[in-house]
Amino acid sequence: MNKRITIEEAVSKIKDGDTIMVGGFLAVGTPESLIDALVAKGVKDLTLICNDTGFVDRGVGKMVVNKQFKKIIASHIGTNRETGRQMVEGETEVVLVPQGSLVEKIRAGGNGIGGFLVKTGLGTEIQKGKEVINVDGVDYLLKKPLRADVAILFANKADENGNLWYHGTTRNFNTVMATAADWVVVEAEEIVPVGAISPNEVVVPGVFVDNIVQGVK
Amino acid sequence: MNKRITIEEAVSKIKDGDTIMVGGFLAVGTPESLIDALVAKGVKDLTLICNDTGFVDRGVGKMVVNKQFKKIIASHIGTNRETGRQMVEGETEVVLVPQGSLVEKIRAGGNGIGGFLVKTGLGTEIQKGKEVINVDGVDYLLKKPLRADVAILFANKADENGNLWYHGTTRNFNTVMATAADWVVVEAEEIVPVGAISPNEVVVPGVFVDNIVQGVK
Amino acid sequence: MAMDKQQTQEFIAKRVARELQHGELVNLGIGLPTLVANYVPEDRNVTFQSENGMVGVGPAPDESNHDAHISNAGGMPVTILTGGAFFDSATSFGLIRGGHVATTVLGALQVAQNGDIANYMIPGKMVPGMGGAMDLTSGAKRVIVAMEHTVKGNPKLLKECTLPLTAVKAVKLIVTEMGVIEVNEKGFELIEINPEYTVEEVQAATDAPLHISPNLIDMVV
Amino acid sequence: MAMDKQQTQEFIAKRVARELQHGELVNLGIGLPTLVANYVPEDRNVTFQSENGMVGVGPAPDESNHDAHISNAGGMPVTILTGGAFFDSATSFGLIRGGHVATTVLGALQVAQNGDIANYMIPGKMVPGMGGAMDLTSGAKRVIVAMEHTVKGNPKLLKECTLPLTAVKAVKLIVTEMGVIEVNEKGFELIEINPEYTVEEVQAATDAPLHISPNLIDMVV
Repeated sequence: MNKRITIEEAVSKIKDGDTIMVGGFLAVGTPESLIDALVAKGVKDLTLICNDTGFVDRGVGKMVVNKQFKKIIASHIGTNRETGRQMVEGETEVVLVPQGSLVEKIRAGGNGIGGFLVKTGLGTEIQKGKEVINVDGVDYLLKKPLRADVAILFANKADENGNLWYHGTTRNFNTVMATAADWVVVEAEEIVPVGAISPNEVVVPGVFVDNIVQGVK
Repeated sequence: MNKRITIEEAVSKIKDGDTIMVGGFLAVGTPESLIDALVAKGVKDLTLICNDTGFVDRGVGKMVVNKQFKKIIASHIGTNRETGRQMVEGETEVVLVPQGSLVEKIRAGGNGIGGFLVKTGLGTEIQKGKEVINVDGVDYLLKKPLRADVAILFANKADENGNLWYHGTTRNFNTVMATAADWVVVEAEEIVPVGAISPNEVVVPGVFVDNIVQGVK
Repeated sequence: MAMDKQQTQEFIAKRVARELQHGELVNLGIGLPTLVANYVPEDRNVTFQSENGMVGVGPAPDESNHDAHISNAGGMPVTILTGGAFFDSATSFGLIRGGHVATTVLGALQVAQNGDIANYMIPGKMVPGMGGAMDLTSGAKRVIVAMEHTVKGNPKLLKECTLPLTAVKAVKLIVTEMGVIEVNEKGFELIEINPEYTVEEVQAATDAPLHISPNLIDMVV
Repeated sequence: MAMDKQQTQEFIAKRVARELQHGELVNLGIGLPTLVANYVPEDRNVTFQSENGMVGVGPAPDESNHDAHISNAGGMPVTILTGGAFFDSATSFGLIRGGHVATTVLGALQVAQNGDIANYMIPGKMVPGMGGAMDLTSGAKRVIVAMEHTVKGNPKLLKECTLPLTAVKAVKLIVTEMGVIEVNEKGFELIEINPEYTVEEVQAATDAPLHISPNLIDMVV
């Protein structure tokens, strides 16, 4: 099954109001070509789930500057002053989630885990509105799963079957987000024929991936 | 840091009464040389955490036949008639855990997750003694983490730093158990110098592994 | 019936294979369900998962090609097809519980008219453990039971299961040598019948009311 | 003090480096803590993690060696040492929360005498988000704060934090340009002092009682 589509076909599937996961960590391992196409399309009122909001001119930050999000769920927004401005001025709702809980909430959403318990955030403002569950004498916060309508992800290499391979620190949230959205599209630096990635070296099995696009160099 | 030790040094660290995790799935991806050495040593009253109890003459089943376990936590014991006999005759306590919950309980134990919620086993005998937690109108069972004193694992290849590489279906429980024991020793088919496994191809980072041994061919 | 045990199993497996859709990820239980892989219609690209850690399960290898490190969830040697991938058990059950497995085909000891399934133990007699069956029955989007209609002449399709359950209200479709039964709000609904049997014979072999579909057709394999 | 800002930071980083033990996995926060990597004693093999997905973090690359796909948690280009490994964020925080990270070195806005730490926001002024700091402070076995003793002359070591907390009772050791302070059942205990300061000066710069260790020694970097 050749899962390759064009960037135009990919962005045509993303609608106003969607919840969208975007891979990447401070714009490393981010699907820049898909982001550029979404900026051009101007789809809006999106809810973003991403580790951070990148920079004003790099990563998902370009969509923040273009005011495409009504809500942002992230662990860090400090590298993009526009996110902070929109939050302070009430233009965009920002929900900050500790990074380890954020990635685990996404994993839960994609792996049939209805919730999980961690100590992270106990006794802090993060605890507000969350259930405290005691297991064998120890308190934990109950964290709930996150899913999205769409995930736009990056891979260094993808085969036509959607198997993904990564180099360096580009995996970050990409591998986990691949499990947690109704439709998953991956922008690959390089698309290779099926069989070119050994089954031992596949990082994300193609069964998690709906479509792939070739990134623009 | 060269983490290589001998099989004799490895088994000397395992004591009567320990809780021990053993990698492998129906004796594929099992540390057979370490098991043979533990059979020879005769360490006893162990609590076993393993997907299954292998066969009477293969995998961890050899230790079952040698009556080294006082308790067995597994998802399947049907391929080793000795386990069933010991259970029926009250010689060994057997706790059956659904396979997906078992591996996730081990992951929780190794990854700082205090518990997690799944639908698996709802309304079945598995529910007995477990807390039912309702999240946004849906019922789940709360599953608790599992840890061990010792994990004995298999890898197709290990470097002297403990980085592990796998071929085929040998990963199974090995990769997750590497995170969840106080002391982790890995039997490698092949030990290679540090650097021989690319950082992109490492399946289990050496930081999870305390020692490695060379398997006996 | 001229069918012997092997023919019966192949007949059921062939019919189940027609249920698998193009592009689906499918998990086959051990025993009869494993045979389903042999009969997938040629125009459908179906990917098989083995819960011990692979997608793209291929046929058993020749003796000469045998790799001791590639096996299926029954511990039997298999091959991996081009485009497949290996992973660990945590990822494998993430696939299963996370709804990425479209269909699982399993055997059963008993199925109740509300979809309850019992297939992992007979107390005091056979306690092999549930392995991955509880995760598969509660996680896969569609649970198909493939089994002989009766065991030693006794019905396996019941009003209520008497054995310990594997999952509650999980089964959507049952394929036996007698017919194809949908499990829906009515209970058991016979939607296809093996022309070798009458509706009365199927009902007699079923210990719960059998609703007959207004669109009942002959079973085609 | 003749030390300018950079010298102060290097002084603190050098002292922190001596806390790292042979064989440890260590996570360094951005800013001052990053400098610690430059001063690890030569006889100690310390492995550095970056929570965006690697162990074996090496120094920044030359311009000619720059790989845009290898960066640290601050987004800066780094290299990977032989024997290191890349992984995803789920594995990375499994390392952190699971107690596999022996030591984390972080900066702070405030530390309280019970070990509470505030380092991720100043309401209405600076709200960058906690990133990985909450996981690191609640997950690492030992949390060391590396920071200047005061900010604009105001104490950062307090009876109670007034800013939103990053974690409760998390900090075990504080290293500043004035000294080394253990956080234990007594509260703040000064165990080493920079000979450039008197105990009275350190107390004056600290807004909570400072217990003086009976074994107080001069700070050696």
